[in-house]
Amino acid sequence: MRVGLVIVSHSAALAAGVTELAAQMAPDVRIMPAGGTEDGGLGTDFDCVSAALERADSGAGVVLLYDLGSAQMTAELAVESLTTPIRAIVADAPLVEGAVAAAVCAQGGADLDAVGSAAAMAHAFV
Amino acid sequence: MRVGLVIVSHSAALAAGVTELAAQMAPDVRIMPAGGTEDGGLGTDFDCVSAALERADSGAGVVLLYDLGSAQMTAELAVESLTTPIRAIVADAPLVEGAVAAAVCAQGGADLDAVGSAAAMAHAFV
Amino acid sequence: MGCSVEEVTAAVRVAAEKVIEHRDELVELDRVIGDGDHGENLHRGFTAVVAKLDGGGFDSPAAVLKVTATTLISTVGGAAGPLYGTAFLRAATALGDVSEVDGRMAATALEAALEGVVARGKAAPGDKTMVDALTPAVAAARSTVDAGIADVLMAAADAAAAGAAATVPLVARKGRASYLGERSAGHLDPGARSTAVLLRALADAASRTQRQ
Amino acid sequence: MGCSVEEVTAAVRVAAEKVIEHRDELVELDRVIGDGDHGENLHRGFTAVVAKLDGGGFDSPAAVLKVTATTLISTVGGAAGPLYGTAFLRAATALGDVSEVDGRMAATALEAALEGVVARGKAAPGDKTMVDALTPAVAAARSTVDAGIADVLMAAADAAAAGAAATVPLVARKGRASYLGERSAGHLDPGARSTAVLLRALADAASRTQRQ
Ligand SMILES: Nc1ncnc2c1ncn2[C@@H]1O[C@H](COP(=O)(O)OP(=O)(O)O)[C@@H](O)[C@H]1O
Ligand SMILES: Nc1ncnc2c1ncn2[C@@H]1O[C@H](COP(=O)(O)OP(=O)(O)O)[C@@H](O)[C@H]1O
Ligand SMILES: [Mg+2]
Ligand SMILES: [Mg+2]
Ligand SMILES: [Mg+2]
Ligand SMILES: [Mg+2]
Repeated sequence: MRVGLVIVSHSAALAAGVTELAAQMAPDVRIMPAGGTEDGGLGTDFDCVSAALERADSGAGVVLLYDLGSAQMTAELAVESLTTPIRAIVADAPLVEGAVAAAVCAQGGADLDAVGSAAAMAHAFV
Repeated sequence: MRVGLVIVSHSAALAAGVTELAAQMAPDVRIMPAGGTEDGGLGTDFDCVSAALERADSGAGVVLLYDLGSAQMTAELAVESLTTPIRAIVADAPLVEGAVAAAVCAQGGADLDAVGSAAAMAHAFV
Repeated sequence: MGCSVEEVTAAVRVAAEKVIEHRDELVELDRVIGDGDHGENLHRGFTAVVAKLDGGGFDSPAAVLKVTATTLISTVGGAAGPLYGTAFLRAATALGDVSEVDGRMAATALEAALEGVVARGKAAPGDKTMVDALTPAVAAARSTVDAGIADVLMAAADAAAAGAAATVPLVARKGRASYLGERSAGHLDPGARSTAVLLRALADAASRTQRQ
Repeated sequence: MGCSVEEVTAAVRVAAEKVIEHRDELVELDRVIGDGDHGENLHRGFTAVVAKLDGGGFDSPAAVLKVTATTLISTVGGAAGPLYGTAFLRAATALGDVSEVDGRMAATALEAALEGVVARGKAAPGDKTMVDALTPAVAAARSTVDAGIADVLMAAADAAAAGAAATVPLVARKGRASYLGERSAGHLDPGARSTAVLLRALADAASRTQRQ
């Protein structure tokens, strides 16, 4: 039971790419992409984010990361609109760097707050 | 003649996604994705980055952004290995946020240093 | 005298029509300081709202606003989705289960809508967003509160129009336009404009039904 | 007495063979504190190097190291690409146009390689990277500098092996493993290990040709 991640992006490709990058070092973490609009355009899809949020949870909670401000608002609204009792936080973090750091942290079995902090403190490493 | 961008990533999808997101607000900026290995795997491809760097330049210089440390090293090596006189800088910036900020800045006609700074100072806006 | 559930439904339909009419204008405004989709976003969202209203079965003004909210949230796809969605949601909650919306309630609902937008987007007045249209609209509604709903909404619409126009010189500090920095000055904010369009439509609809 | 261009070519071939032999071990090490591709990366890179060497036509030891560098840069695909690429490039530059590499030159080339890796990756000793193998290797080579190239490289290889082993308790501060923080302690660094493998292979090759 590990903390899961949702990657909220305006672009389906971007969400998928962040997911595959983060999954590389976190094979046991549920990382769910939620990118693009229903018709494949650029934008965020609330229902897609909500569904990803449900799927990312395995009981330990979910950290959501976003690309731009409107994706952040969609993510926050999805968390507020939850009907099932999932613990979820929207991380104020750089998307790619935060996702990789959070994924590695979640892989190590850290709890929700620790994974959220790992995202928020992320920066590019060499 | 605007400053161009190269998006260096381990993932082809990620580079393509960042490119489409950044291009949304910067229709006249050359933004070149350079993601993944030649065989479609996760990793960086030096020759692909070098080619993208050439294509991104229209005379005003190029800012390169990267996802992880090894992509940064590949980007820096590509810049050092240039045989044509392109002015290029590798920005120490969050990839997605930096790319959008840099693209908008370049669209406005800013010079190389300004576009690099826009990337470096980028964070997620609401 | 206030607006019944049928009248509120009719008013939202007029709002949808007007926003759809202004599609190209909103696209153009957003193209200049954003990503050019605001008109499309609202077109898509309000088209879906109309389809939902066609389904009928709403037993209170709040129910109409609530379905408007959830539909916008699910279909708009841009910042305006969570923002207007939260606005309509908070307005619905503020109305509770009343069966008629009077001027005072309309002002209260508008104020709740503004609070929702601010809670969602964290924009302050002067940041060049829809908040710059909605804030003076709420103030105007509040100071007309003892009049009928048509007058309250008319005052709000007038104030929103002025507030939207006043976004032109501002430098954006929230939303995509903030990426432009100083370059965002000199242009009307698309979201402030759509707020003004929406409020004008609601006011017009209320005037018509209240005059009958 | 030193290594001719043919002997340097042969030594790089042996290094390639050994790295390819250690593919699975390097993959496994990288799986634990990285993304599990270090063995594959080097396998791909050195297989390409061997193909280039098969083409022949190298007129100096530096030319052999240079083609090794550019091939690794183009084919490795991970951090090891730019790092080993820069190392071989700097070593090639350090050798200049000499036709035989003696012990002193080998030490100088190794030192240039280390400087290249540090310039490229900004890692310091103790960061749990290949620098922790290469740094003691350079020191050992320098202190054996008056011996023949075989002895210099053997000293370097011994020191690299010890340096690699000493990465086990370290917490990574550079490269992917740094994402793991404290969890990176207790594991051998894959890049330090591959550096030790490479140097051992070069030393063995030099011993064989120098003994003849
Ligand atoms: N944080 C915010 N707070 C209030 N309003 C905002 C905020 N962000 C954006 N807006 C409003 O949303 C409008 C843009 O909406 P839209 O084009 O639909 O979204 P997007 O920017 O995601 O494409 C802006 O003109 C602005 O009025
Ligand atoms: N900044 C750096 N400086 C020195 N060595 C580094 C650096 N980053 C990574 N390394 C080395 O590279 C090795 C990993 O190589 P590899 O797996 O090929 O690359 P990647 O991490 O991109 O998958 C690490 O074990 C470490 O020794
Ligand atoms: Mg827009
Ligand atoms: Mg948009
Ligand atoms: Mg690796
Ligand atoms: Mg790798």
